[in-house]
Amino acid sequence: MNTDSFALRHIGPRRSDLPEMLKKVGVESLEQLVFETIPDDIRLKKDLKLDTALSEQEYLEHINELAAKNKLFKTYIGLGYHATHLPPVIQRNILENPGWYTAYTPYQAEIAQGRLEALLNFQTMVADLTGMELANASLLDEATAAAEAMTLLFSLRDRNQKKNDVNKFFISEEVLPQTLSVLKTRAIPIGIELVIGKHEDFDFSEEYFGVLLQYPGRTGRVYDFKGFIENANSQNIKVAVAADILSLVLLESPGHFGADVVVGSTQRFGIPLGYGGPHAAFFATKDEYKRNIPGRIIGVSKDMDGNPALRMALQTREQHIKRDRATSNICTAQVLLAVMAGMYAVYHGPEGLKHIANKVHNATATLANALEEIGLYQVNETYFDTIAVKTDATKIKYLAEGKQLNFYYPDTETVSISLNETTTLKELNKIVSVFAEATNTEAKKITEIITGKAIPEAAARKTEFLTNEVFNRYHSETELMRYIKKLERKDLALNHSMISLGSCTMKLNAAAEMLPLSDP
Amino acid sequence: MNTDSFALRHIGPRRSDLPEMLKKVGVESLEQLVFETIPDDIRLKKDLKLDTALSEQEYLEHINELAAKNKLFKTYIGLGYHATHLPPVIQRNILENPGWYTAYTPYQAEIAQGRLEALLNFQTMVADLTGMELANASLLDEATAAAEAMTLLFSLRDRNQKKNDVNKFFISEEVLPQTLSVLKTRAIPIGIELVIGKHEDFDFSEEYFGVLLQYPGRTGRVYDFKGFIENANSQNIKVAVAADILSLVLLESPGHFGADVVVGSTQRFGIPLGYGGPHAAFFATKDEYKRNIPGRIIGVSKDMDGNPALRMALQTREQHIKRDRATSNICTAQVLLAVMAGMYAVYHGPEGLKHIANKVHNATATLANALEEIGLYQVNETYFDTIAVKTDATKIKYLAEGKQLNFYYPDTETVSISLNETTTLKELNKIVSVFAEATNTEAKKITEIITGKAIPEAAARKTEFLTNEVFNRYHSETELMRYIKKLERKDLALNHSMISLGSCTMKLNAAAEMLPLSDP
Amino acid sequence: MHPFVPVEQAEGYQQVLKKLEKQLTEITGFAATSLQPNSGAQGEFAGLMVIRKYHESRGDHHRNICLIPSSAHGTNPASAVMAGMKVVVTKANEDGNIDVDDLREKAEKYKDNLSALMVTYPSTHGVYESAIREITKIIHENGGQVYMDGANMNAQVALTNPGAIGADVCHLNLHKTFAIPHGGGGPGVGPICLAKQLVPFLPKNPLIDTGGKDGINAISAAPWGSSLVCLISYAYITMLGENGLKKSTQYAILNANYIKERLKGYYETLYTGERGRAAHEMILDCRPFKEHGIEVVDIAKRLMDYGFHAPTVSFPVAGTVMVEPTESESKEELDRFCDAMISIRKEIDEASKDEPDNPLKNAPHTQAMLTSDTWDLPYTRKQAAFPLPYIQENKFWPTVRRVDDAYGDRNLICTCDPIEAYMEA
Amino acid sequence: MHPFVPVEQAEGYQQVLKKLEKQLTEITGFAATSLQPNSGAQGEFAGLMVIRKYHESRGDHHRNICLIPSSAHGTNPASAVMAGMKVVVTKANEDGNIDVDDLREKAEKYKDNLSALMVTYPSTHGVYESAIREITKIIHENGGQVYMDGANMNAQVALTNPGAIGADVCHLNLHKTFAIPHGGGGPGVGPICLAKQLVPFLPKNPLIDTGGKDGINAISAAPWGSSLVCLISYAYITMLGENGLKKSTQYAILNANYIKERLKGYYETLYTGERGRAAHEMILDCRPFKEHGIEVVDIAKRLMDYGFHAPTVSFPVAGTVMVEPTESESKEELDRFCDAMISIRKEIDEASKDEPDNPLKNAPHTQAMLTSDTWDLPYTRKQAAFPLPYIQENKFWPTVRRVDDAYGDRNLICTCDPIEAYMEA
Ligand SMILES: Cc1ncc(COP(=O)(O)O)c(C=O)c1O
Ligand SMILES: Cc1ncc(COP(=O)(O)O)c(C=O)c1O
Repeated sequence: MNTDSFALRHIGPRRSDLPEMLKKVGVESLEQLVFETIPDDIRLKKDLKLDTALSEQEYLEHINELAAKNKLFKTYIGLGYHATHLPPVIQRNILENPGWYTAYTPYQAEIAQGRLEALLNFQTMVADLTGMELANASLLDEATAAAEAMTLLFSLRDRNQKKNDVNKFFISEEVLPQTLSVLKTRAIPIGIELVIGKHEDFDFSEEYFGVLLQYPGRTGRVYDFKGFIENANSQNIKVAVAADILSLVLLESPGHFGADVVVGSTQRFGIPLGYGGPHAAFFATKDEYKRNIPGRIIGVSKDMDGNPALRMALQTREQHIKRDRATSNICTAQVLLAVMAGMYAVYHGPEGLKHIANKVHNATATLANALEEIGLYQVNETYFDTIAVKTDATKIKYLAEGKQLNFYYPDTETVSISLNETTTLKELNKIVSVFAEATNTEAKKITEIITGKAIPEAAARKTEFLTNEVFNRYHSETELMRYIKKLERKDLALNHSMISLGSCTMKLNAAAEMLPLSDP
Repeated sequence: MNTDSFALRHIGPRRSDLPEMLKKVGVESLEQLVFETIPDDIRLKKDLKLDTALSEQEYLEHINELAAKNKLFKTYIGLGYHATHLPPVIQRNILENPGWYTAYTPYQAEIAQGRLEALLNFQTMVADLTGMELANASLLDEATAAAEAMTLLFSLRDRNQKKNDVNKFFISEEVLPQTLSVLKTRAIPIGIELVIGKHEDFDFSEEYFGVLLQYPGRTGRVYDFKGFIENANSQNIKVAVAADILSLVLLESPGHFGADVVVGSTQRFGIPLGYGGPHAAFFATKDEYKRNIPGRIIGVSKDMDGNPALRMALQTREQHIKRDRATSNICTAQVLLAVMAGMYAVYHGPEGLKHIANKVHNATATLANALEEIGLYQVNETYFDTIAVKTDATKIKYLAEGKQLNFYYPDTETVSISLNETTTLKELNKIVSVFAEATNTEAKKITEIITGKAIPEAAARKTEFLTNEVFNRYHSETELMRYIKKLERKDLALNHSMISLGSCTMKLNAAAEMLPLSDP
Repeated sequence: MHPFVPVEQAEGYQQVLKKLEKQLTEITGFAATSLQPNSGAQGEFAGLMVIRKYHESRGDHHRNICLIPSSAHGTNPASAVMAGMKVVVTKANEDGNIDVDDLREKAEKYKDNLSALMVTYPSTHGVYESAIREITKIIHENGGQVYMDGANMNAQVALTNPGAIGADVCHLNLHKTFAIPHGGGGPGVGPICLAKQLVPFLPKNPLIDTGGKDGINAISAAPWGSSLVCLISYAYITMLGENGLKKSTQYAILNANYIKERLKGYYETLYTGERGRAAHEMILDCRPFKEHGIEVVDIAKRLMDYGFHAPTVSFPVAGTVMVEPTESESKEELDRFCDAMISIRKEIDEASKDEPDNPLKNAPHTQAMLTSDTWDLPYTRKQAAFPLPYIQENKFWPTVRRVDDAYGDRNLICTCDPIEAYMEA
Repeated sequence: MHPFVPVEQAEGYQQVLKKLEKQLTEITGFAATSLQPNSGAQGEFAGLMVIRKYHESRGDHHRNICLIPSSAHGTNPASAVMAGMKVVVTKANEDGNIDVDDLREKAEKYKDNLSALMVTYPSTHGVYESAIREITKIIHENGGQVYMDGANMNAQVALTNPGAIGADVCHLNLHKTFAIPHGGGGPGVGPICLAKQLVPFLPKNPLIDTGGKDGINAISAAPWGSSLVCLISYAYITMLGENGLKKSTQYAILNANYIKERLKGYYETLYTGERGRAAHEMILDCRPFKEHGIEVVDIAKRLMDYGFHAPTVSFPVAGTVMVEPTESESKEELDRFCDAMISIRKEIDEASKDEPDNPLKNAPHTQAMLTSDTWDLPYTRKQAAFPLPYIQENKFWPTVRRVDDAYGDRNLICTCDPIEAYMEA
């Protein structure tokens, strides 16, 4: 028995089981079975050209060597991706736990109440923070969520709009570039015309069926959208808002202002950046649009005995029923990440999230202030976590990379810096030192965080959120660990028994494959 | 709520619970409670001088920085410690699983059948490989296990020996240096006289009550102890053997030759070296000495319904009953490590272990051969995994460290090299290159592993081992993962509920504290 | 690591992603791969958009007909519509295979506007259709491109591939065939692999240089989609190698056929290949049990009492289950599952339309029921929860009884309000 | 990393170990620490060997009397004997505290041969004895050294310390106070911390330079014992800091006293400090329940039905349980535990000697019993397994009924032979 062979571990039947199995099937050998199964004219006659297999240990060494080649600069690029702290209790008990990660989509609700509850928490968190009536259990990323918002609004056009082929969709120039790109991909084939511009200049013409705003904007600015949304509503133009989930802790919710859809990413709720993903996007909307929501929604129902029980709601909307009448094709979503982001909110609760959001905002204000002190001005009068400094961006880029810092450079004279919950005083000083060096000034060492005041009063959050008990109970690690365990125990996953789902290939997810994910 | 504070997570009650709790206790404040509890004359009046607390994230960064300071040379020192592959499935599902690591000693058997079964596997594995009738559920390390063997044999002296104060214990000079040191510590206070020498020269005089042999020896040599043990037995001198667990796969078991006690370490069954520990040592002996075994033994019994049930056997022997009549003080042992080592045997089974042991032995033979080809001779005529090369050790040490290799240098002209299951062809070539450089010769690249023949026929294993079903079923990862899960589900640990054991302080074992253990 | 850092900083990731693309390209027998799509469905959309762009690049702006066999997964037509195509459904013959004559007729009928065929291989019926090369040839002859849905790729790896069957582009579900755990419903990765003529159209990213020289706009936000979990598939392929991958596919087929044979006489396999073999999965017909009043959902729920998650229910054929054991399951586990299915079959035989108070209709049985002081069902507690001996060893309890879907849909509550609030609704 | 590599190669480990030694030295109020012992008991032996060597270094080879209070843990006398000492037990007074007069008398009696006192603080009775400084003074005046057993250190950290009480050496159980998980019975780490005069005698290692200049031989094989898990304690101290450690100790005391108050009237706390407070744990007297035929083991087993692991049973006082909640438990969890204990107390009141067929005597109740078709106990299934509402939410099942210890000891089987083999025995 060659213990170095991963195939030995991955494949279930032992060699000694083979004779009996072949006999039952009625063949002499595996080769005969393949011969009888796969048509001759498509059977490969040559071996694939792949490297010799590595053992598990060789692979782990190899991947560690590769990991060492990544240069882990501190990165303040923002644009929807922010460094975050994954709470170790969530890492250990969810991300590193096959009881959570090997489970299937909770179609069989009776053996999935644990993750259904975790997803309900996620939906509640999103609904609370966005101020909407309901949210789904995740979409693939913010950009596709925005595209889904666009197509939802398109399909919600009223009879008149449809008759008049109202097909223009306005996109604020504050929308993130990658979102814009995906919107283009998605708009063209179904005949939506995109118009991009400043939302302040938007004319609310009846050629438009919808609008997408970004909150805060790509530049970092925080707008008061109240008036805009009211105007749009009165013109029968529906409004989608792409929002930063953490900023919503301090900003009034788009729902409060009347938005029709709010989308965004929950990455910065504890999910590793992972060089792009996976992260769970959210999609929240009004109750009246519930039958049009893309993706899966968890809902409360009751069981045969009348006890409350969770399950995926409105399954009749799924594509395998609707097929070419479906408005969205989303099937597999980002459940594991949604579970984790939801737990992040459970662990921190409203008070913890306020602490974090304020920390980010205050650090940003402190940075703006320090730059001002060395004579540099940033142009965002309002902001949550992002400032934009007008200066020689090429020079800054050169110096910043020398100090292992990444900023975002939208053009040659702008440096955009987005801070996050991991930013420390030490880092702030390092950032300032880059600018000081570039401008040949002497920077005073920052020793204290000041209180930020860059959120316009009209946009400051006044509504409560996360008032449900689940967000106010599990703030100690022991409590959260047991809560996670309690949910896990309700769910059947691959670490209990076979899940023989046709067309789903629920095979072994080997530990050696998973271990490197703990060090992203 | 300061989410950066680890104390917030570690401590259970929320701040908001405090008033009610204080009221129930009848004090105004925590300070008052402390004041009423701790005598004034011993209450500290000053704060401890400790560094400011780090947050979980700061700590993880800090410990990663420290880890980077360790220089991870390939190490062939041996002496009872060998690099090994921890199977990822065991790492993920046991070492990284609070369901296993937060459990208590299985005193409450009815909610501990999972780890009791895992420990029974460990005992069975040890008994099988050592050829003894029974084994305990681990001791602290090989050196203390050897000391326990010595004191057991001391207390087993017959009436005559006791009367004549027979107090000499013979220790083969092949015994590991650290074992010898611990034996000295333990022998002196209880009046045992140690005599060290070659076992070939031992005179079997009646002044001795016992002997300790090492198998294979410190130098790497494999002796045929059959005659020695028979002689000793006939002189009423009892024999303990410290044995390498992996070598026993290829070597006939000491039990087969009549040894009274066999001890050793199970570290090389998948346990990280960890700069010294923790690792589980084993202690195996004859049925007739069962009431004198140090430490805990798991035994099979039955429950109220007559169904088989496991529990710790012979608990009446424990120190809190025997107190100053106890022969050993061992209490906490190495259960988690014993569970892991036992699972290593379950996963690999007898065939897998043979593969591994042969791999190690063959690599050693290949190395010996390659060194011979460049004109260097090693002096061990027999060996399992260790060869001893006579050459300028100082020079080799210098060159080897330059290539990030550690050997063992017992004296200035001997280089001792112990190979292990992680040794690859590439490594063998690197080792040879050091010697080639030192001796100014050109080494031919080793491209093939030869079959080792350095185990004397008389000592070659003929007896079977690990024939029980449990060692022949769980060789695929899916099966082992589910078996581990099945056992885990039987056990109550801290991730389910409070374990309020007085004098045991079962507090939170925080994930941030545990995460760095995955990268030893 | 942030997705928009300069690529030089991400050398480790870049090496993994490039290598994984190469591996997948080799496995599919194609020319290139894009890892951007974050799910199988997104891969479908991406693939179709690439086909669309390909036609446009040749001036064929009008090609917008997408043929889709009736047995296709619902995401296929949905994706086609999203890509601006018109779906034309082709028929299945009585063996469940694509009706080649019907397909040819439609391909020829829409010849001028034919954009693509979407085909799953082996079919969603669990069969390696032997006409597949003929089918792809027909499409090509009529100016179309062939999109292969890779959900069943676990039946192909190292034994055949999309290139060999004559496809032009396919997606892979790395979260199925290539060992990314399902995560309770994601993450997924749905890369598209494609033939030479389509390479120029691979999706781009507005901030990072990637994709074809004439690439379509972004499919998802990040240049390489969900890079982190791509490590898993990379590990899978790297540790198995050609030999291990081939063996895995062989065992996947063996395990499926073993189940099929063990269940023979209890459950009929609806469709098989020409020589009577299943592919890596099989559809078991449960429709005959209606005469006992038993629906497929009853079997699915009853399996929970036996400690098993149900196979796929009513897809692609209503009233059936589709079983795919994969290569990772041991003979013991397959046997336990078969024992459960056979035991259920006996329960079905004992059930009757007139007496719905049977273990199937009442399934699943919860701990609360089983430990209750009252028991007034017409069968024993043992029959309810421990019908086979192995269950006792490691019982898994459903935590609620059968859930009422319709009730929840009528009274939609999607946030965690206090329990009382639910109950008033 | 191998324990015998040149120390320069292990700089990361060395920094952690050195720093941890410093932290523990500061916390204990001593002068130095050795991490070599791998468990508390090994720490005891190490500490006593150091004391022995200290006496020898002063020519006091004859000092071999070790005073040990009657309430001491069994490892204390066992370790003393291993260290070649003679154990003299000192009495407790009626409050459970060390009888100072008896102690003084014995210390003076053995004045010339007195080696050490082993004392646990707070005592194993869960009390901060107020005479502790007087006690340590008596020992010193009679030429002895004071060994403090650190098992209860969780009641001291940052509020008092072994130095302050006048001890000379102590062990710590890092697997108790300093967050190393218990691992089901290990690993442990039992460092010894000691005062200036004992520093020269710290244990050495034959291969690596460590320990005191006049150090005793090795206590365990590796120079720094179980270095890997020392990381855990290092993390614990480093992340809590002075403030967090102090708060932890305060909450440990609060949690214990909260339980004590909640259980008042149901279970009497056997011993308390002068002002009626428990330390971080308390002993609850269960002996009065004998009159209902209930032994402490029945309570322990019954707690399993409530989802709890029993507290320490019959140590240090037979017929009692010793409860230590620690600071990590939330008020909710303490309340659940107290509710369980109170509910059990009511069950005890209903039990009688003449009717052993009660929920306590039959505890724990298994799933097999509860789901069986027959139930012939004189109480309901609900009373058996779900006596309080919270249990239903997250039931934990003991997998076997009460185990027969005596039977197994008479028929000792310690390897996994086939089940049938067991049953014949
Ligand atoms: C045949 C088939 N095609 C496509 C898909 C969609 O893949 P995904 O769920 O990754 O979007 C599935 C998923 O179940 C499938 O079975
Ligand atoms: C008071 C006391 N002393 C000593 C010990 C022994 O410690 P260890 O189990 O680590 O050897 C214990 C352990 O329970 C204890 O409670």
